[in-house]
Amino acid sequence: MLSPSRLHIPRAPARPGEAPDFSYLQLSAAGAVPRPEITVNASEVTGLATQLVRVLDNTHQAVGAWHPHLDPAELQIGLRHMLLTRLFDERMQKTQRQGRISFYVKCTGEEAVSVAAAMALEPHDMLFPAYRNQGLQMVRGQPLVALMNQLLSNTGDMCKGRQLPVMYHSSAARLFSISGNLATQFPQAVGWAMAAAIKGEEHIAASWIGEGSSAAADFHHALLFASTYRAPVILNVVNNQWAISTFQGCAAGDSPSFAARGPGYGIPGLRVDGNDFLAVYAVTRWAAERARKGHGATLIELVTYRASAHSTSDDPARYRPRDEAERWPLGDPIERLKAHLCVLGEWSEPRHTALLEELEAQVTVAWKEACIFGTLSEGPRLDPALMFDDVYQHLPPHLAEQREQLRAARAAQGKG
Amino acid sequence: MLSPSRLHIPRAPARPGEAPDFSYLQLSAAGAVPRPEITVNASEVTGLATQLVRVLDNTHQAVGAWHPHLDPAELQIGLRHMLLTRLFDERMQKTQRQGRISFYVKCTGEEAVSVAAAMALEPHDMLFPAYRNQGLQMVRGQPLVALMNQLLSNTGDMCKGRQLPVMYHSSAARLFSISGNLATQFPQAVGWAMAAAIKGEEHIAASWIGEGSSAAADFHHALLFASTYRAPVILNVVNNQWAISTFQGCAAGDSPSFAARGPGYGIPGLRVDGNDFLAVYAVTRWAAERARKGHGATLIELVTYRASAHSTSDDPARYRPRDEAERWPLGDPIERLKAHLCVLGEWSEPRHTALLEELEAQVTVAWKEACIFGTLSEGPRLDPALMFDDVYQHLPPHLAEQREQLRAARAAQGKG
Amino acid sequence: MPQMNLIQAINSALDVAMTRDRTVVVLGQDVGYFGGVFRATEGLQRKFGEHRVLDTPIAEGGIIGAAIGMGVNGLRPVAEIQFADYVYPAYDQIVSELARLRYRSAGDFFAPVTIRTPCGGGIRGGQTHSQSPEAVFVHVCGLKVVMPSNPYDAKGLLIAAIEDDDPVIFLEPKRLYNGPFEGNSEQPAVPWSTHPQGEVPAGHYTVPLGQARVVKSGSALTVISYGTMVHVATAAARQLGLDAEVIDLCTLSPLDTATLVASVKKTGRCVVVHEATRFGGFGGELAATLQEACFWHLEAPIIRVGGWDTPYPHAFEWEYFPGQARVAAAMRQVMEEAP
Amino acid sequence: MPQMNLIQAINSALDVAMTRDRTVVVLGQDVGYFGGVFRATEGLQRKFGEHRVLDTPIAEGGIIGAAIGMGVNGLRPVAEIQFADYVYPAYDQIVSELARLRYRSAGDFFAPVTIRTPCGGGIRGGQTHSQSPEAVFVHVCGLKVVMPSNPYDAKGLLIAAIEDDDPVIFLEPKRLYNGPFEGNSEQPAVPWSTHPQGEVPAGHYTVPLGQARVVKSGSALTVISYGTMVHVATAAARQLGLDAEVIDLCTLSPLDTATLVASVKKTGRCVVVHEATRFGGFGGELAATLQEACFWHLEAPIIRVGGWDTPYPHAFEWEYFPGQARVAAAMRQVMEEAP
Ligand SMILES: Cc1ncc(C[n+]2csc(CCOP(=O)(O)OP(=O)(O)O)c2C)c(N)n1
Ligand SMILES: Cc1ncc(C[n+]2csc(CCOP(=O)(O)OP(=O)(O)O)c2C)c(N)n1
Ligand SMILES: [Mg+2]
Ligand SMILES: [Mg+2]
Repeated sequence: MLSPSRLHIPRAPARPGEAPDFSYLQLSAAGAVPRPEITVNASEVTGLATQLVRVLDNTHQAVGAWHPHLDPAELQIGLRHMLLTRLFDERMQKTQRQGRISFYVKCTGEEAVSVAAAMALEPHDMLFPAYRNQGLQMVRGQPLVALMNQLLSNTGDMCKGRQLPVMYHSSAARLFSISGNLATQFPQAVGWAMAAAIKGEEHIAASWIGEGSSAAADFHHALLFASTYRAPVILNVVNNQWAISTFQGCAAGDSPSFAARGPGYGIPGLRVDGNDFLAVYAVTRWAAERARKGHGATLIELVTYRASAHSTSDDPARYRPRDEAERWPLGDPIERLKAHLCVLGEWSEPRHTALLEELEAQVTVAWKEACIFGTLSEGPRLDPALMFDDVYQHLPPHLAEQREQLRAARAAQGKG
Repeated sequence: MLSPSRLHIPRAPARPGEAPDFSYLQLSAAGAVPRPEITVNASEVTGLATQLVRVLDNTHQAVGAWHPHLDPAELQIGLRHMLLTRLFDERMQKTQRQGRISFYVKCTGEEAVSVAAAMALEPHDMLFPAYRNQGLQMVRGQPLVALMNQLLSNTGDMCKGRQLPVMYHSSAARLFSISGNLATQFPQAVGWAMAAAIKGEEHIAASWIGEGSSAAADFHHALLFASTYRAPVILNVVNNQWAISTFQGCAAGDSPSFAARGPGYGIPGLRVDGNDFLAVYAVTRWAAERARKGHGATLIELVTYRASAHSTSDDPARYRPRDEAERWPLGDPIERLKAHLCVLGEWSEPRHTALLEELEAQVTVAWKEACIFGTLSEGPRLDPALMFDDVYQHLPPHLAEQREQLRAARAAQGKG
Repeated sequence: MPQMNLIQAINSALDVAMTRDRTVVVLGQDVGYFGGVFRATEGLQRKFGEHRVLDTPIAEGGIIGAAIGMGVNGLRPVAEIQFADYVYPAYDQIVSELARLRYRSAGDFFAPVTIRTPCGGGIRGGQTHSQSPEAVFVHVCGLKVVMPSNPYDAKGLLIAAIEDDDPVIFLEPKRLYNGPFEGNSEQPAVPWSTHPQGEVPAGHYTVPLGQARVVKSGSALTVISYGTMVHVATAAARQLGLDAEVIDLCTLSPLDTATLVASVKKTGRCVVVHEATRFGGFGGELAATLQEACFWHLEAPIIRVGGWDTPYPHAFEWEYFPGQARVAAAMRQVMEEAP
Repeated sequence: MPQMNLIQAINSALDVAMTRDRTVVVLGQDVGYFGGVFRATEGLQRKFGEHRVLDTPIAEGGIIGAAIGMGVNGLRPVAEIQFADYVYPAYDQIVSELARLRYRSAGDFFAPVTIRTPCGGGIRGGQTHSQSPEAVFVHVCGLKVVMPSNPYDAKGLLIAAIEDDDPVIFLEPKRLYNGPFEGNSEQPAVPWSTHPQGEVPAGHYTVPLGQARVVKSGSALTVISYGTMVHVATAAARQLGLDAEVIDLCTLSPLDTATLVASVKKTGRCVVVHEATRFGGFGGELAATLQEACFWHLEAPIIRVGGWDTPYPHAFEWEYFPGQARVAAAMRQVMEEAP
């Protein structure tokens, strides 16, 4: 190896100590991107994969063909869900710092991605979330106490203590069980959608993964099967610019965008401002109608920014400029929707403050209630013998025996 | 399930008893497709993924920007390699029918795909073939006897009896070991190319998979890693319309083409007439130069037709019209190159007949020689104790012990 | 009663299951129009339509990922992996998702997926068409692992697997597709029509999962096996004139330990036989469990016979395969062993 | 001699290997600029450059596929899989390709790839950050499988693995990264700096692959273990005041059977301990082999202790973990067992 390397190495535009640099981001003006018919072929709309669908302009007005013309009441609900998501995140992060829960993942700055999408879908549509989509849980009305109980692995935990915090699920609310293995839910969502079509139902599926996770084989499998069977599914890639310490360019390579992967499979790829509630809503709605009417899948790239750490185990100051979040050019989804509502005359600072107080109180009350079910260190605990349930539908002999061994051992130690 | 299914099912255009139908094939006229600079960006040449690069026109003249202007002597060598490949295939198929080898795979109708590509590459470039690329072995000068010995798993077998027939390899000739697992060689070729770049070498890698195999996760991994590191590699998808009984549309879904998967990764995708020796040569050369000069990978779809059965275990009459091969609109690669050479005045029927005879004799001589090393049923056999070698670099104790057990057991049976 | 070979029994099981339950769907490479490279799904697409018998792209991971989603949405998918050697691209979806879904969601979600795949050697398939990967599945809790040794069991077990709400890996010893095989490739092939277990009821029945079957009771030693090796082991015992108790596991996981323990306690001697490579194979679990449970009854060490710890070589298939001679040698050893 | 924890020892091994041999390259998720989520590759990219320490996309199959190609082209890749729980997407490339390349090409090609990955529980990682998947690798011939239990061995074994021309799966028990762990999470954590095996030479040395280590010789019983459980088992024996011979396998495959057999023949009693789920786990292979080889020396059945046969549950981590109490109970049992 005498010659110097000729390998191309993708580089983050800025690392700690350097000035944030978002010049790589291709932006479109609000209202600039056309809205095609839902019957369109992927190859006719390749431009949508590199443009950026935006509805809210710099003066906080909604403009252009993608303007979804939502009722202000709807927008207020959206704002409420996003605010609740953020407050919930902040409070749960604090409880982790206090050692009350073992781990947490915030979605700060990405609230619109989940909230607007869930609101654009029907209650019977099935959602296959990643670990950073808590907005879906909020829109689908999951009780805060239920979510907190899961975070606490306490006696009220829907997962019976088996999953890391944030790995929620609810078959009743059509929220699929979240996996710790990245991207696995993508082809599963496609399979679910195929089954809906086979059964002749109109329900569709939607799934979310991070841009880093789009590197997984499951991403390819999902697009391929969705294309082959024109599955009624929406495949969302949340491009929050970072996958732990790795910049989005590592998974993108020389791709024009993540949405651009779609057309190669015959699937329209749309790139949307993920911090623009109205744009996310409109694009999701378009894709949902398309799927529901039998025109197949859509790949949506939601351009946003992970404003917080990757998780409570992470310190982003080690790999990106401290002020990068502040310099993110697409702003904050909550601030932007709030400003829009204010411009519409449908919102005000006092109402905002009141809502904040109401939601904070709601979170506080819920936390107190959840703690009654136990925390990591205090209060009641689930029976450890529960660990043997649900490996199979019926307990097989060897697990019954192991359960007995555990019980006996605990009894010998004066526990249980 | 009261409602009828709404699932889309991809359908082969014709099944047994129906008339062959190739109307789905998008063809371009010879010479019609422009030839861009090798420095081009994938997004500037998306059209190349749906057009079809062709050089030989209906009058057997070479035309257009992709005309590689090869020396007639070169073309004659190409014709020789293709003919040898075909004769070899036919003879080996016969030996299988006679029970002399256990299995065989022909590449009839697809000879140009391998032969022209290998001729367009440099001897130090590393090739990662699939099981239907015997033309690569021919161009790289693998002795027929060596190939036959492998097919026979005999005492001269380069694989020491371990691999199914056709799973050749040669590190000296830079032909990677062929795997029975589809598509696994694709990301390996990318890794090899990355290593070449890291070492500062100019060598490039090339790999081939079938269009059916492009569904594998490895296809995605290969494109992704090639894109991220701009690996000097050529990724070939041989679209011979069939994957055993499954029509190409199953793996394509709604994709405009297999080449069209490239641009989504920022990799130019070129679609080429795989039965046009000159076109395959030209496109490969373009991609090789591009890779060698540091501009990254190219995805090439070679449009061809699997004129024979999938393998000696297959009967295509069960799933496609009997006369489909005859109706294939892109003709036969050998006939087309021969006609071109004749038009150039560089070839003739008598010369062709003479060459055929020479090559047949060559195959016959080689077969006789190979049989001296043993066949399935006759002649010398490899020592079965060889099966314990090369599991590891050095024989570990448990395998030494098992080898002893085998030897003792065989001795007890009066064998070995 | 109809005579069926093992392929026809599989085909009949699918037919019966699909007829009874409209949520049963079949998917896999070449399973639709063509009816499968081994013909296991022949005629099903014609009968049940293209929407219930799906040809898939060649992406094992995608097949199982999609099957899981289908299972979650109320279907009962039966996925075919064309050869067990090609199941590994789906290993992540199987291990991380299919096996764990019920557990991680505390029973709120599950996917009743059955994965059928031909395994084992003896058809000159070389190292990529001969593998027996059961060991890498039995270790995964949440999965059930089944391997039949004859047409009757194959049909009954497959119907039971499809009707089971847990995921099942259903391994079909392809060497047995056409007839029983006692390990001697030079003997003329025997069809299932000459064998009592080739008599297979036309309609619905199940062979319950989780139960081993005593193929032949005996008192001299216990021989534990499954799949192809059941026939080889039975023949080896016969050849030696030993009064062996031969047990066919049928279901490898969850294991019917009670039947095995009872037998070994009775005979005091045990040979475990499988075709997979021995090191780290399922035989280890069996021998380890039985020496622990039956230690004071054992009159000789438990001996395992398996494929050599190498890939399955094309040219040396019959030297690799743990045939009658190797199994008989092990039986002789446990019968003779003394301190 | 420098004091290192297990992470620093791994880091030092990589540093030494990369310094001595320019063909050694490191690749994996977050291993470059960031230095790895466990900091194992910290400083390497700064020192050896972006072309030898590559951040990769999140595609384990792609990482190993590319590493194989690099290995074939003369490099010596060390790939990190961020958690052993995420190795399954690469299982096909590992099993079908990496393990078999030398064999199928009769030695003409090989890829000297080392795959490092943190395994095991005890860090509240829940079911997807706690697995010990060694059993699904030891069964794959062609692979070497290594698991160190302390910084000294970790460095020496990792250098040996990198220098070895065979592919090595190098499993790092993450619970041991910062200090030895005897199984009691309520005891204050002890750092490696208080432990003799935390003394690690700064420069090059190897601990040869394929050799087990007698941690403590003894005559009452043999305890066979690896990784975290070596410490738990040692502590359990100490607690019981038993003169146990404790063996740390270090390399699981190829296995140093001779050392194990010699010990069990000497002591006549044996307990096998691992953290992975027991059913189908590596303990089966160990117990099966030893009962066969040492049958006439055994005074009690060999007992296996492992994780329960369930996924690793977040809330019940310490009830799941085979801690001192369970190991001690097994030891007591083999000491007391009588017909
Ligand atoms: C298969 C797999 N590989 C690796 C990991 C470890 N891991 C967890 S999160 C993460 C980064 C994911 O980034 P991205 O997909 O962009 O999602 P984001 O965290 O930004 O929302 C990684 C590598 C994992 N969970 N699963
Ligand atoms: C991973 C894997 N899955 C399935 C198979 C079985 N198989 C062998 S060839 C083949 C069809 C391949 O078709 P294609 O890629 O189009 O190549 P062609 O045979 O047409 O050249 C299949 C499914 C395999 N060898 N490997
Ligand atoms: Mg991200
Ligand atoms: Mg093909």
